[in-house]
Amino acid sequence: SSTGGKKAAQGGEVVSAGHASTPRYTIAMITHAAPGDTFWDIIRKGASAAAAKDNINFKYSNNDDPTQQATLIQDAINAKVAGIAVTDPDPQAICPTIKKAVAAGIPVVMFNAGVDNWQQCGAMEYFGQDETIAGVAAGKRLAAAGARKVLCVLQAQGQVQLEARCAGVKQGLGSEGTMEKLYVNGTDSASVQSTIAAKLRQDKSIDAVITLGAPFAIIAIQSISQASSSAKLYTFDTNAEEISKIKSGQVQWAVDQQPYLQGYEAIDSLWLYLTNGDTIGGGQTVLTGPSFIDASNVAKVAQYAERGTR
Amino acid sequence: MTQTAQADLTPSPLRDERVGRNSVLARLFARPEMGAVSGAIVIFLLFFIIAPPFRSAGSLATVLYVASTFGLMSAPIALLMIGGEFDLSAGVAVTSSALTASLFSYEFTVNVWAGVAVALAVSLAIGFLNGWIVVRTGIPSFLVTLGTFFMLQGLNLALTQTITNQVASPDISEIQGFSAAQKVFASSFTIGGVNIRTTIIYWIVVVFIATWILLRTHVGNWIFSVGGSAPSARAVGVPVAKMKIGLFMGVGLLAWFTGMHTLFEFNTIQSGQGVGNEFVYIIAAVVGGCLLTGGYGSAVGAAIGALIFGMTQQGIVYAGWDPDWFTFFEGALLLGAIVLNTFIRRRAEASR
Amino acid sequence: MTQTAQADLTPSPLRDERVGRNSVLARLFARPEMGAVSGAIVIFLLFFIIAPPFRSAGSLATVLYVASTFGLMSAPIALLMIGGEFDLSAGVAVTSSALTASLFSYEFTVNVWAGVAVALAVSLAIGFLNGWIVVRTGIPSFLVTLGTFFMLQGLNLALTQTITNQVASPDISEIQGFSAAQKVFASSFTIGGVNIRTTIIYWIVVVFIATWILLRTHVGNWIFSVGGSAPSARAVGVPVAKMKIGLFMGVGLLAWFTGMHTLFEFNTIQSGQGVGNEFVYIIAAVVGGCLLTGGYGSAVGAAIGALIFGMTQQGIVYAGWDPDWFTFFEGALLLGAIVLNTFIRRRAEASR
Amino acid sequence: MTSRPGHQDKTAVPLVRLADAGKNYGSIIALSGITLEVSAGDVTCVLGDNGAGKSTLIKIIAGLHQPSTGSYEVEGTPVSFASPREALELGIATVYQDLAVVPLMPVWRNFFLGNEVRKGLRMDIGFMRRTCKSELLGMGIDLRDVDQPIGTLSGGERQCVAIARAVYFGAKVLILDEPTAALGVKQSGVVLKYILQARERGLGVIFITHNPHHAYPVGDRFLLLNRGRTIGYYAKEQITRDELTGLMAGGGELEQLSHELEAMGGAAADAAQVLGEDVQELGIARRPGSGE
Amino acid sequence: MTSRPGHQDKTAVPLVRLADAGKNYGSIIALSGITLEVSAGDVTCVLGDNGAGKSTLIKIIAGLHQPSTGSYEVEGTPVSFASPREALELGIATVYQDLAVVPLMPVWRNFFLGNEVRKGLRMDIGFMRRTCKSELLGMGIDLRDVDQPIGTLSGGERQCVAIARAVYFGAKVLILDEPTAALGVKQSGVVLKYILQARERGLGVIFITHNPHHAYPVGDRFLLLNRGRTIGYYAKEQITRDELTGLMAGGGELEQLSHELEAMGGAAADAAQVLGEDVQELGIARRPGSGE
Ligand SMILES: Nc1ncnc2c1ncn2[C@@H]1O[C@H](COP(=O)(O)OP(=O)(O)OP(=O)(O)O)[C@@H](O)[C@H]1O
Ligand SMILES: Nc1ncnc2c1ncn2[C@@H]1O[C@H](COP(=O)(O)OP(=O)(O)OP(=O)(O)O)[C@@H](O)[C@H]1O
Ligand SMILES: [Mg+2]
Ligand SMILES: [Mg+2]
Repeated sequence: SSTGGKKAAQGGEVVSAGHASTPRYTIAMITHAAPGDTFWDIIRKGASAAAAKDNINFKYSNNDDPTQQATLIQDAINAKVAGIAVTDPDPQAICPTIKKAVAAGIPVVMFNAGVDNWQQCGAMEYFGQDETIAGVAAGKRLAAAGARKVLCVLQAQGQVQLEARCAGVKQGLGSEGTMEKLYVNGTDSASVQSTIAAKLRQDKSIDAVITLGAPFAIIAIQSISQASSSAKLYTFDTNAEEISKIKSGQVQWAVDQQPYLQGYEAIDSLWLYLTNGDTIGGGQTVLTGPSFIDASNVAKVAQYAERGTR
Repeated sequence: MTQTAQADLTPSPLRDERVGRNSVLARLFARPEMGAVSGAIVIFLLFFIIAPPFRSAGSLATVLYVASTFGLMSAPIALLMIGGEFDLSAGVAVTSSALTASLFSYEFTVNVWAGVAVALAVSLAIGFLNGWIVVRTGIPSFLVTLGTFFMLQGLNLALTQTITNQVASPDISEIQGFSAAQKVFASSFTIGGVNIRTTIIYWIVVVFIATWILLRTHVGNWIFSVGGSAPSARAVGVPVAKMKIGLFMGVGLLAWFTGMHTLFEFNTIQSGQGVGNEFVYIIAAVVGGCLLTGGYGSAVGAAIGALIFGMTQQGIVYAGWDPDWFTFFEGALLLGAIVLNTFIRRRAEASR
Repeated sequence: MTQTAQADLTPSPLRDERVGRNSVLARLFARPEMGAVSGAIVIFLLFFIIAPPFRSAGSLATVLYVASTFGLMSAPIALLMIGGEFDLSAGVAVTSSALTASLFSYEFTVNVWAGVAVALAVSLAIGFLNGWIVVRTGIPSFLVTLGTFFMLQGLNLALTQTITNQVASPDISEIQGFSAAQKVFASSFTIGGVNIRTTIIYWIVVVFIATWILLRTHVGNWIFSVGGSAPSARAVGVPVAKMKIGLFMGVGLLAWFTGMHTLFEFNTIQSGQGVGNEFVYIIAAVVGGCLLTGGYGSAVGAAIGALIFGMTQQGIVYAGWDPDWFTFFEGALLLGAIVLNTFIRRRAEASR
Repeated sequence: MTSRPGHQDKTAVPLVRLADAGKNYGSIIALSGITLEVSAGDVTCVLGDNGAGKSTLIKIIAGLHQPSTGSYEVEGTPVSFASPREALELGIATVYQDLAVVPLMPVWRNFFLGNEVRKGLRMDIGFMRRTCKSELLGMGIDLRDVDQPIGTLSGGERQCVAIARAVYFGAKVLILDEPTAALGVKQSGVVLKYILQARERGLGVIFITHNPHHAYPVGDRFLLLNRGRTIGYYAKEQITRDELTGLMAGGGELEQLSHELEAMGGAAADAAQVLGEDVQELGIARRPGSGE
Repeated sequence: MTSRPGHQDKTAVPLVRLADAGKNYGSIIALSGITLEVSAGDVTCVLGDNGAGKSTLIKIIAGLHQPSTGSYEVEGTPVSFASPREALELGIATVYQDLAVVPLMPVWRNFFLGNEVRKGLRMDIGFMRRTCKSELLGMGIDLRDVDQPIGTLSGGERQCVAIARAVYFGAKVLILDEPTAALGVKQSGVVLKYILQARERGLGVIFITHNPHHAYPVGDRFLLLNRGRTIGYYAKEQITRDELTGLMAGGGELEQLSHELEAMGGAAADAAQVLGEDVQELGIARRPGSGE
C-alpha cells in the first residue's frame, strides 16, 4: 500500500502519431552528447518518435570528442545511410566530414549546434537554437529579475556549448550585473553540491545561480540551503523533477529550447525530403527556442515532463 | 698487517652497539601515513591563511563531508591495494548499487529496504566476480576491473533507460521506508550550530576497523603478505585466492554503503555518475602511502589522502581562484603534497 | 634399497633428453603478443559476420585510421610500461602539443612550422619533466603523471581561454605553411578507390622501429632490464635514470606527432580534448601483452591492442547496436578478448 | 643406530612416499621416475648437481607443485595437494631455497605468517615478537629489531628466519632445501643440530645440500639425482663419504680440473697444487696429512 | 708464493684501498672502521658470521653504496662512485649475493646486460648466445636453452650465470660474494679454479665465503669481520686453517654444541658423536681417523 513507485507513475505513454507506410530508410543521428545526459535523452526521444512514425531505421550515436564525432559521421557515410542528422559543436573539426557526406549524395540536416555554419557545411536545414542566443535571452531575463551577481555552473570543463551558454548569459546581463563561472564535477553529486555551497559561502554577494542542466538545478537547491544563501536559482533545460521544483518555486524558471522538437524535426524533415523532396525553412534557420518555463506555464508542461518528453 | 682488538661477540641485551641513536621524528616518519599527514597540514594551513571562508566551522564540515564520501571508499581500496590489486570499477559500482536499490523498489513498488538489500547482494556479487575472475584467470586486476568498469557503466545507463526510459533513476522519496533509510544512510546532526553529516562518523568507524584488521589481526598479516609476495604467501599456506576475493568484496560492501548514501541524499541518481571517482579513491590511497605494487600502506593514510583531496577541491573554491585554473591548481597541489611527503620521509630516514 | 642404472652424465649436443617435444603452436604463443592476435582475429570475424557495413574496404580504412591514432601513442607507452613506468598525462599531452602549435602560430601569426617546432620542444620538455621528477623523487610515476595530467588539463583550458577567450583553438588554416604541414601530418592517398590515411603508414613505421629497438639493440635490452628489476639493472651498470627519462621523452615525441596530426586534420583543437585517451593507450599496451609491473611486453602487441580497441569501437557502431549498451559491449568485448588471450596462452603452454 | 626411538616406525608405513614421480615445466622435463620413502626418525639427504631437480622434488612433496607423473602418498594414503596449505596441515614444513619470505614485512610477521598465534580475534603480538627474537638467538642470530623488514636482513639472517620458522612449526616432516648454503660456520652447526634433534623427536627429515661434510654425518639415506633422474639411492651402511662425494661431483671431473691447471704449467702449477689440496678437502681423494 | 707474477705489483699502489670505512642504513650501523687493501694478483678473503657486514663491504667497493664514513681509493686515486657503472668502468666486476639478475629476461640477455656486444647499432645476438652457452658449459652448467627466462633456472644455475658473467667481464678486480653458496661440488671446484686463474692473470680478487675449505687454499689475505667490525686481518703465513675456522665460528661455540647434545644423554649421545664428527669436519678440532 505504498505511494509513489512505478504503479503511481503509470499512464504516461509516449507520443505515437500513426505509422507511415513509406519505404524503410536508414537515418543516422550523430550528436556530441555526453552519455547519460538528460537533455540529449529528450532529443533522442523526439527523434525515435519521428522514426517510429516515419517507418525509419533509426541509428543514434554520440561522442563529445569532436574528432571522434567526425569518425562517427564517416562511419555513417561508409554505412551508406539514406540521411544524416548531425549536431556541429565544432565547425572546423566537423564540417569537412559533413561535406564529404553531402558529396557522397547523402542529405544532411543539422540541429542544436552549429547555427552559424550549417549553410557552409552544406546542410539542407537547421533546427534549434544557438546556445549563445539562449544564454543572452536568459541573461536579459536575469537582469530584469534584478540579478546583480550571477553564478554560472558548468558541469564539465572545456565544452563548447556550455561555455557558449555562460558567455551568452554574461552578454545578456550587459552592464546590469556580473557573471562568474564555476566548474563542478558533473559525475559526482556530492562534490557538485559541496562545490556550489562552497562558492556561495566564499562569495556572499551572489544573488543568482544558473545551472546548465536540469539535474544540477536539483542539487543546487540543497547547496543554496546548505550555505544558507539567499540566491535565487535558475536553469537551462528541463526534466520531470525540475518541473516540479518550478511548481514549488524552488527553481524560478528554466530556459527551454524544446529538445524533443529538435530531435523530432531533424528526423521528420529528412523523411519528408526522402519521400517527398520537401525542405523546411526556406534556407533559413528554424528556431525551436528559447522559451521559458516558469510558474505561469509550468502546469501545462508538467504532464509531458512526467513522461520525459519535455 | 694490522690486528685490531677482539670485539666482544656476545649480544649485549641492554644496548646494541650496532644501532645508532634514533630520533623520535624519524621513528614517526617510518609509518607509511606520516608523509601524507604533513602534506595535509600544509594544505590546510595554506587555505586557512589565504581563504577566510575556509575558516568557518560550516565550511570545514562541508570539506569533511566531501572527504568522507571519498574516504569511505578509499579505505577498502587501500586494503585492496595493499593486497596487491586494483579496482577501477569501484567508482561506477557505487552508482550501480544506488541504481539497483532505487530501480528495484520503483519497478516493483516495494519497500525501499527491499531495494537496499538487493543492492547489497548485487554489490557483493560484483566484488566477488571481480576477485574471482582475477584469481581464476590470473589476468591483472587493472584489466579485469577496467572491463567491469565499462560493463557496469554501460549497464547503469542501459538498464535505467529500459526500465524508466530516462537516464536518471526516478524519485523514490514517496516510497515506503524511504525516510527511515534516509535516517540511516544520509542524516546529519548539529553541534554548536554546525551541521555535521553522519557519513563523517561512518568514515571514522570504517577507517578504525580497517586499521585494526590490518595491524592487529592475522587477516591483516595475510593481506600484507598476498600483496608483498603472493608466491611466498602461498608457499607458507596463506589462502591467497580467498584473501583477494575477500578484499574485492570488501570494496563491494562499501561501494554499496556509499551508493546508499548518495541515493538517499539526493533521492535520485544520474546513471552516468561515479565515473572517474575510482581514481580519486586510488589517489587518496597512494597519497596516503600505499604502494601501487602492493604489500605496503595504511588505512589511516588513505583517509588522510581523501582529506587532502577534499580540502584541495573545496579550498580552491573558497580561495576564489580563477575557475579556468581549477584543475591546474588541483594538480599542482596534489603533486606538491606528494613531493613534500616523500621529501620529508627521506629527510627523516637519512637524519635518523 | 633400489639402485637404478647409471644415467650418462655427458651433455648430448644433438638431442637433450630433458626437453620434451615442443609444438609449433606452443612456441608461437610463447611470444607476448600472440594472445592479442587471436583476440583481434575473433573480434574481426565477429563484426565481419554480424555487421555488413564493416566489410567494405572504406570501413576497414576508417577502423585502421582510428586504430592508428591510438596505436601511434600505444607504441611508446608500451616501451614505457616495459620500462616499468606509467604515463597518465599522455592523453592530454597530445592536446597540449596541438594547442601549443596552433596558439603559438596564431598569437604571433608566424609560419605554422615555427609553432610545430615549439610544440615539439614543449612535448619533449613535458616528457623530460615527468621522467626527471620520477627518477629524482622516486615517487611512483602513476602519481607523478597523474599530477602532470591534472596540470596539463588545467593549462590547456586556462591558456586557451586567456589567449583566445574561448575553449577551442582558433582556425589556423589560413596561416602560412599550413597546407604544407597538413601534407606531412594529415594527408591521405587513394588505392583502388579506398582512401587511406598516412597515419596508418606512420603507425606501422613507428611500431617497426619500436620493435627493432626493443629486440635488436642494447637499448632494448636495457629497457627490459630497468622494468624487470631496476636494482639489478643498476648493479650491472645500466644507466637506469637516463633510460627512464628517455622513455618518457619518447612518449613526448609521439604525443607531439599525434598532436600535430589532430591539429592539421581538424584545423582546430578543443582544449578539453584527449582526456581519457591515456587509458586507451595503456589498455592497448596491456591487451597486447605488456605487464603492468614492467619488464615484459612488445610493441607489436600494443599495436594489435590498439587495433582491437579500434575495431570494437567502430564495429559496435557498424553493427548498429543500441548506443545505450555501447560501453557495456565495449567492456564485454575487451574483457572477452583478454580472457580468450590468456586462456589460449595457458592452453598452449600446458600442451607444449 | 636401531636404538633410536624413531626406528620402531621403520616397519610402519613411511610418512612420505613418492613412486616413480616426475615433473615437467611446459616442454622442460625437470624430473622423472623418482622413487623416495621418508620414515619417521629418518633423515634422507637429496644430493645432486646444480639443476639436477632437487628443489623441484621437494616442491612436489611440499605441495607447491603437483607431480606430472607418478604417485604421492602421505602415511600410506594417496594425496594430491592443491596448495602448500594442505601439506602444512598434514605437518609437512618446508624451507625453500628461495626462502618464501615477504621482503617488506617485519621479521616477526614473516616468522608467523600463516601460523599466527591468536588471542581471540586479535593476534598475540607480544608473544610472537618475543618468540621470534628468542628462536633466532637460538640459531646464533642476534637481530637488532624484529620489526626490521626482512628484506633488509643479510642473506644468511634471512635464511635463518626461514629455518627457525620451519623447525618451530614442523610437525611430522621437515624439508630443508640447501638450508646451510648462506650460513656461517656456527649457524651451519646449529642447523645440523636441529636436524638431529628433529630426528630424535621422530620427525622425518629431507635435507638437501651440496656439502658432503654436512650430508654424510646426519643422513640415514642418500638419494642422488642427476639431470632429473635418480642415479642412486643408498642407506648409510651401503656407502662411504668418499664414494658419496665422488658421485655428487660427477666422477673424476674434479681431479681433471687440477690436471688442467698443471697443464698450464709454470706459475699455474702451484695454484694447481692448491686446488689439488682443495680437491682433497672436497673429499675426492684423501691422502694422509691433508690440509697443512 | 713470491714467484707469482701478480706479486711484482705488491710494492705498487693497491688496486683497491679502503681506509676506516663504515656504512649506516638509517639508524642501523652495518659496518664501521674497516681498512682493506687489494693488490694485483692477490686474493683477499672476507670472512665472518652472518650479518657481519661482508656484503655491505663489497657493495661499497662495487659502487652500489657510498661509504658513510672513511675513504675509498682505486689505484691510489680517491673515488666516490655515484653508481656501479663507474666502478665497472674502472674494471671492478662483482657477483652479488642476490645475484642482480632480471628474472623475466632470457639467460643470454642477462649475461651481457650492461656490456652488450654491438655490431654497429644492433647487438651481435648470435655471438652473445653462443658465448653465453659455452661460458656456462665451461662451468659445468649445460643449459637446455639460453632463451629460458633466468628466473626459471635453478638457484645454482642462476648463480653460475652471475659468476660466469663477472669472470668474463672482470678487468682488474673481481668481487665474489658467496659465489659457491648454492653450487654443486663440481661447480665449486670450477669457481675456485677461476679465482686462481684470475690471480694468475694479475687481477685483484675479493672472495667472500663461509666455507674455510674454500677460503684457505685460495686466499692470500683474510679479513675477518664480526658485528660490523674488523676482528682480524691476516696474511696466509700468519694463520693456519684451524685458527681461521675457529675465528669464523666465533670461538669454541661449536664444540659447545656437541657437548649440549651429549648432555641430552641417551639416544642423543650417538647423535652428538655424529655432530662431533661433523664439528671436526668443520675444522675446529681434528682428531686422527676423522670421517668414518
Ligand atoms: N619454473 C620453471 N620453468 C622451467 N624450467 C624450470 C623451472 N624451474 C626449474 N626449472 C628447470 O628444472 C631444472 C631443475 O631445477 P631445480 O631447481 O629443481 O634444480 P636443483 O636441483 O634445485 O638445482 P640447485 O642445486 O641449483 O638448486 C633446472 O634445470 C631448471 O632450469
Ligand atoms: N638495507 C638495509 N637496511 C637496514 N639494515 C641492513 C640493510 N642491509 C643490511 N642490513 C643489515 O646490515 C648487517 C650486515 O648485512 P650484510 O648483508 O652485509 O651481512 P653479511 O656479512 O653479508 O651476512 P651474510 O653472510 O648472511 O650474507 C645485517 O645485520 C643486516 O641486517
Ligand atoms: Mg635447488
Ligand atoms: Mg652477505
